[in-house]
Amino acid sequence: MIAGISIYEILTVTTILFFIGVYGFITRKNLISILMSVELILNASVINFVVINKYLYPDMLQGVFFSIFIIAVAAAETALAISIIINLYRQIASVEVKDTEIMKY
Amino acid sequence: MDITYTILIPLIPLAVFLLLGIFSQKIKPAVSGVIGVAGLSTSALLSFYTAYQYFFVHGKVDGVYQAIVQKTTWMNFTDTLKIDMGVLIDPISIMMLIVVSVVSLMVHIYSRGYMKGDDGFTRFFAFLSLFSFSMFGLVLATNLFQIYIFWELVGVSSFLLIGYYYTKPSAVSAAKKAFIVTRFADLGFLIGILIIGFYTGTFDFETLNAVNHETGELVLNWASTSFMGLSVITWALILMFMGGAGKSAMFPLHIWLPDAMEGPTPVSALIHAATMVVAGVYLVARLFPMFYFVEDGYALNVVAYVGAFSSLFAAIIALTQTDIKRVLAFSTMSQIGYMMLALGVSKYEGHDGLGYMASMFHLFTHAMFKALLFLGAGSVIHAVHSNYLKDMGGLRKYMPITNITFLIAALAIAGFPLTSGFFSKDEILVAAFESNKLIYFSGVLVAGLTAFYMFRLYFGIFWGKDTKYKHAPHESPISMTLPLMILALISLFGGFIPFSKYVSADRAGFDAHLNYPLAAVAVSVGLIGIALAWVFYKKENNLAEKFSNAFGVFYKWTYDKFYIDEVYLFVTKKIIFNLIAAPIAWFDKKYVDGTMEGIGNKTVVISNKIKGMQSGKIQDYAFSFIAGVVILAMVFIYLWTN
Amino acid sequence: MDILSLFVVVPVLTIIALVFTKGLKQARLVSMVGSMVQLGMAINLVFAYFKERAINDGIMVFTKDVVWFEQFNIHYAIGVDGISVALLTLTAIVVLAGVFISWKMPDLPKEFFISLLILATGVYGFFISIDLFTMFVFYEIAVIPMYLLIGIWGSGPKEYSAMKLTLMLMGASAVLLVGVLGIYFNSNADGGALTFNILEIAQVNIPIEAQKLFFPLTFIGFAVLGALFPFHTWSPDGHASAPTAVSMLHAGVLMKLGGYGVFRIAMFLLPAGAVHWSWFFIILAAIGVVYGAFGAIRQTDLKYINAYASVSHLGLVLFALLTLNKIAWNGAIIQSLSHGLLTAMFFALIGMIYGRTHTRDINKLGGLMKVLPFIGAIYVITGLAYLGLPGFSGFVAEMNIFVGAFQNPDMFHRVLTILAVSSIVVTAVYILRLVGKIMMGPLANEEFKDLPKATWFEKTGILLLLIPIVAMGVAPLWLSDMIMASLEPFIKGVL
Amino acid sequence: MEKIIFYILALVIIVFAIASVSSKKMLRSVIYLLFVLIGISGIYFLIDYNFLAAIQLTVYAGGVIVLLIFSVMLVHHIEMELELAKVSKRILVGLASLIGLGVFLTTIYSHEFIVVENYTTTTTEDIGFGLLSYEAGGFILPFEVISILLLASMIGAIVIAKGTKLTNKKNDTV
Repeated sequence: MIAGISIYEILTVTTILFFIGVYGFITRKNLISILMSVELILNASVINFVVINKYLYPDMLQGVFFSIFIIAVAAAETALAISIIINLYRQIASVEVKDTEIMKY
Repeated sequence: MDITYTILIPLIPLAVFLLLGIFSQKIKPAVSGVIGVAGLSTSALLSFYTAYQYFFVHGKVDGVYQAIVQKTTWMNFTDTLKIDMGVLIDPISIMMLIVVSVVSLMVHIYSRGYMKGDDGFTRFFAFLSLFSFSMFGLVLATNLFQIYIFWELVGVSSFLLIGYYYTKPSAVSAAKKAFIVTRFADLGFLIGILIIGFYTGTFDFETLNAVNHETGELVLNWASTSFMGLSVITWALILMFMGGAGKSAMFPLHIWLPDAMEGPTPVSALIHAATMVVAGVYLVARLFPMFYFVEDGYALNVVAYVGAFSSLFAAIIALTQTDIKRVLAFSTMSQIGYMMLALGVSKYEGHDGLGYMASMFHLFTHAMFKALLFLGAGSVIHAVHSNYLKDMGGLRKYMPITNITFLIAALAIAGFPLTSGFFSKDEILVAAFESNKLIYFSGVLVAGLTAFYMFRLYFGIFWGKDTKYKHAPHESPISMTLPLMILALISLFGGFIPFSKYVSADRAGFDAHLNYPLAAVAVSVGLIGIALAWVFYKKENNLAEKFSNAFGVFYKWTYDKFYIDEVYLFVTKKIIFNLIAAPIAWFDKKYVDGTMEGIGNKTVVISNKIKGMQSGKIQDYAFSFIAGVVILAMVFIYLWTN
Repeated sequence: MDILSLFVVVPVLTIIALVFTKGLKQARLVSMVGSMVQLGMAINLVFAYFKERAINDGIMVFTKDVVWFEQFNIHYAIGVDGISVALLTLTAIVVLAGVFISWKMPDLPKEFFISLLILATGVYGFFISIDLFTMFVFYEIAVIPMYLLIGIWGSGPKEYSAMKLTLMLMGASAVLLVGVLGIYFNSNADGGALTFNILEIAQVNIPIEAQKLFFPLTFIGFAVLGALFPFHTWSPDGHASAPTAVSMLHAGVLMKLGGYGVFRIAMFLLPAGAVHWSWFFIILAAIGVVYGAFGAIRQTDLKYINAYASVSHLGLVLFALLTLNKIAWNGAIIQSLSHGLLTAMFFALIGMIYGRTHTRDINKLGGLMKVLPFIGAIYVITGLAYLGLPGFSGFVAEMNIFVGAFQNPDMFHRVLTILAVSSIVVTAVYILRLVGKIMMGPLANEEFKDLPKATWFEKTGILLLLIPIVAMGVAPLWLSDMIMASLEPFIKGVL
Repeated sequence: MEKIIFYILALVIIVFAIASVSSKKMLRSVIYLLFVLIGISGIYFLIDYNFLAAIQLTVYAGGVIVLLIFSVMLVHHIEMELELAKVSKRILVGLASLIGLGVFLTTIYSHEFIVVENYTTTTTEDIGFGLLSYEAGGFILPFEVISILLLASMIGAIVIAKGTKLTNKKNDTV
């Protein structure tokens, strides 16, 4: 618990972060950038887990465990995503979203 | 009187037509000619037999010739309204039977010579038989619908025969024109029939024409519906007269007749001079009691004026034409106008019905001498291979029989005393004189003009300049001259038939006498015409040319037939084709189809738009998702807070 | 097997037999035999009908009723009256003629004949059904093969035309289905169960409001197939692209489904709706009559001319139906038959001409009478019959229609009637223009000099069509009596 | 004191997050992300989750960012500018995000959180026991599952990134 900082302020920050991630996810045109935006979203939610755990149920640790799991899954996801991106780059020499629409229709 | 056998009169030509038509490739031309002539001879004999039986043996009951009807139902509309097929024997139908069968037989015989060597010989005879069948059916019709049916059939036979030389574009377009113009007129006829059928509930001539002798009115009753000031029945009669005017080439529906001369000359003689073109006259005569009694003969006045005007109009045009067949065509139109005006001025009872009788009489004599004129012209054309006056002249030396017979016919049409035309024309003029002076004077003028142009023709062909011919013309074979001679005999002596005894409006018969003062006027006018023609055309001289130069514009107008054709051409080409049909086709393509297509295209566009939403881009989905979540959240918040 | 079900069974058997054939010769032989059996059955049916009618005065005879979907009370209910007997016979004739005309089908003959017979099956089924739903099913069966027939065996922009035709007809059936369901859900207005059976519905007094609502839907649904202005545009393109036999069958038979459906379903079941709406649709129909005729004047493609002529002539059918008058109805049915035969004949002839000259542009054709005397003569005869010459079926039909239409004495109907009557002149114009251009005149092209003459199968096909045309035209009484007797139940609802 | 640090951290996080999603240069964007992640770990430190902060630093700042940087280096030129979305789209999405933000914040602020005052420090030991406990509420099973997932994703990443030699010589020029 941070002295002098209410849960509202922290949640405000995470919400802002979350929506920045959303904005990035939708507007960016590069696969890696999209991935980064996903990281932002994930991080925002991780903070929420942690903060809510800390502020509301300090004698439990479930929030922390979930944050760890999320971080782990996020890392795995990032690794896989980047490998896919690299493979894609080898195939079509581009990581732009607009070039990856072959399977669209 | 049993008249069942009369059904054979039309059916024999029909059988001949089917025989020749179906086996046209297999039958030798000579054989088909014989079959055609034999078939028609039988019909002609039957017609004469019927005439004898009717007029002299059975027909007259209580001093009035009875109409004998035998019919069978052909189609039912309602319990009362139906179309019958059958035969109706009365004086005028018998007279028409005689006219049609005689002229048709003559033309059949003549054609065996005239058409010799033509590769459509069999087809020609088949069509002639078809025409004879239709024409017999028309004159024997018992009701309006039957007459309409055969009316259409003669129209189509006429179409086929005008277009007989179907490889010639001019013949094809003439045939087309004839059919379409008459078809347009028939539209009026049909509407007239429909009106009559609706308001009177019958198509039968006998019912329609029945006259109540006590009151002097039609027996028939109809709801006195009126339209634009006239009763509907008057309208119907005028519309039916429109049909008749189309067939009979009355102004302004006459334009097809001159062009119809593209057909072989025997056809012109049969169809476009003697028989089919008088169908309109026959129709009016057939419905004469209706015309006369409905609304004091308003419709009949229309007939009279149209007839008078047409006769004058055509006679003027005939003055300047150079194609001999066209001169004859306009002359036909003029003479039919005569018949129409005679009907128009006629009354009903006894001697007052002189016009009616004169009209029928003139129909009869005209058929004979006009057929003769055409066949004579055909003989000339056969000899010199040209239709134009400028290629002819001095032919009397080469073709004596044609010369004499043509002269007889020309005298007859000019009303030379004691020829057949003299009697019939005189009676028409008497009838007109007694009823309407204006029409009378126009009639007299036409008589003079007729004499003039006819002898212009005669002198132009057989006298005048001595043309140098490539091949010396020679007299036609016997098969062609024989009909000429027979018709010449009838034209000479046909006038002595006591016609008024047999044919009259009230079918009772009366005695007609020559009206000497009026006859003298007519004859002298005719003689003046002949004399003028003698002066102008007997010897080769340039009087005529000077004369026509003096009249300049007027001459040009008449030569171009008062530009009626051009007016029609303008209406059809410019208005119907370019102002109606073309915009409709355009409208159809552009708007009607465009709308339908537009609906289709819009669907594609919209579906493309929708397809665009399904873009396959996670980002777009995410956006929709987020937007959706936000909206839902807002909705829920709103719901919860309230 | 009852006499009517055979009409569906025989084509199906023929199709099954066709599946086992190899090559053109076997396929056409099988189809010919099948269609001949069909025609024989149709003729037999006519006689059987007269015999049955004498002892049975129900609206429909030879009825039979089998439930095939109980929940919704859908039956396989069949039965015929004079109208359907006449149309069945027409179908049999046109199908057989179509088989003869397709005697030399070069591509995929087996599949072609199979599609053709599927179409025929649908049409037969449609005419014998008296259950709305079953009828609708058969209707769809008849419409769908058109897409294949035009799309695969057609010419020109065939995919486009096939698509357009199918889409427009499908759109119409969607509207129609709504109408049919509307009727269905109102069929218990007097109490009792919901039913699709036409005869049962006819006894029910469907509420006036429902009739007013569903009549236009049902009417348009069928009338699109009957080429009602302004929904006719599928027909010119469809006809122009379709192969000959398909054009024949389509214009000759399939388009009749429209008029028949309008009559049998829309007007029979929703008489009050018909009375309420007739003024509106009759205007459309009358416009269609004149409009189609004028449209035909300007076309240069033989098939387009015919397609527009069909719009005009079928407009007359709808016009006659909407005058709500027995004579005109009689005329409408005869006109359906007559137009079916005539237009089939026209398309057959066009197919023959096209097959020989490889052009349908009338400006490139001319003087064919000399080289093709048989085809030329028949063409002229057909043309004359088409423009309503007495002695042929068209005249009988038109006169019935006109006399019937004239029975409505108000000014509105008078004007429309005269408008419709005037189409006979315009018809004469385009028919004669056509005949004059392509058959008469000098030979347009030296290459046409040695065109092959008509073959026996072509002649057979043509004569098959010509004989009934002439028979109807010369002796219309028996036919018109047969139809007239069947009109009684219809007239009751409307008057 | 914590208050100020928190505000600084929050400012850093938000500013660099915005910079990260709007920068045109790829590599810079990644670096901005790094700052965001470090800022987040700062927050963890602030609320006494030191272990979590360490993980955040090692896994994210250390692992993921390096991975990202490498991949960026592989597929991008340093100077390459990123293509941005259409202005209209950016505005639209931005608006939507703002609205969403508003909605979320109203929800958050309208909710009464029952905050428990505490300043306990969660030790690594606590976390270790919790994660590996067999008892009810223990997280041993998820822990094992996650470790298998990690292994699987590692193998998967290698397999995918290595790729079969799909690129034919001929197609290279394309």
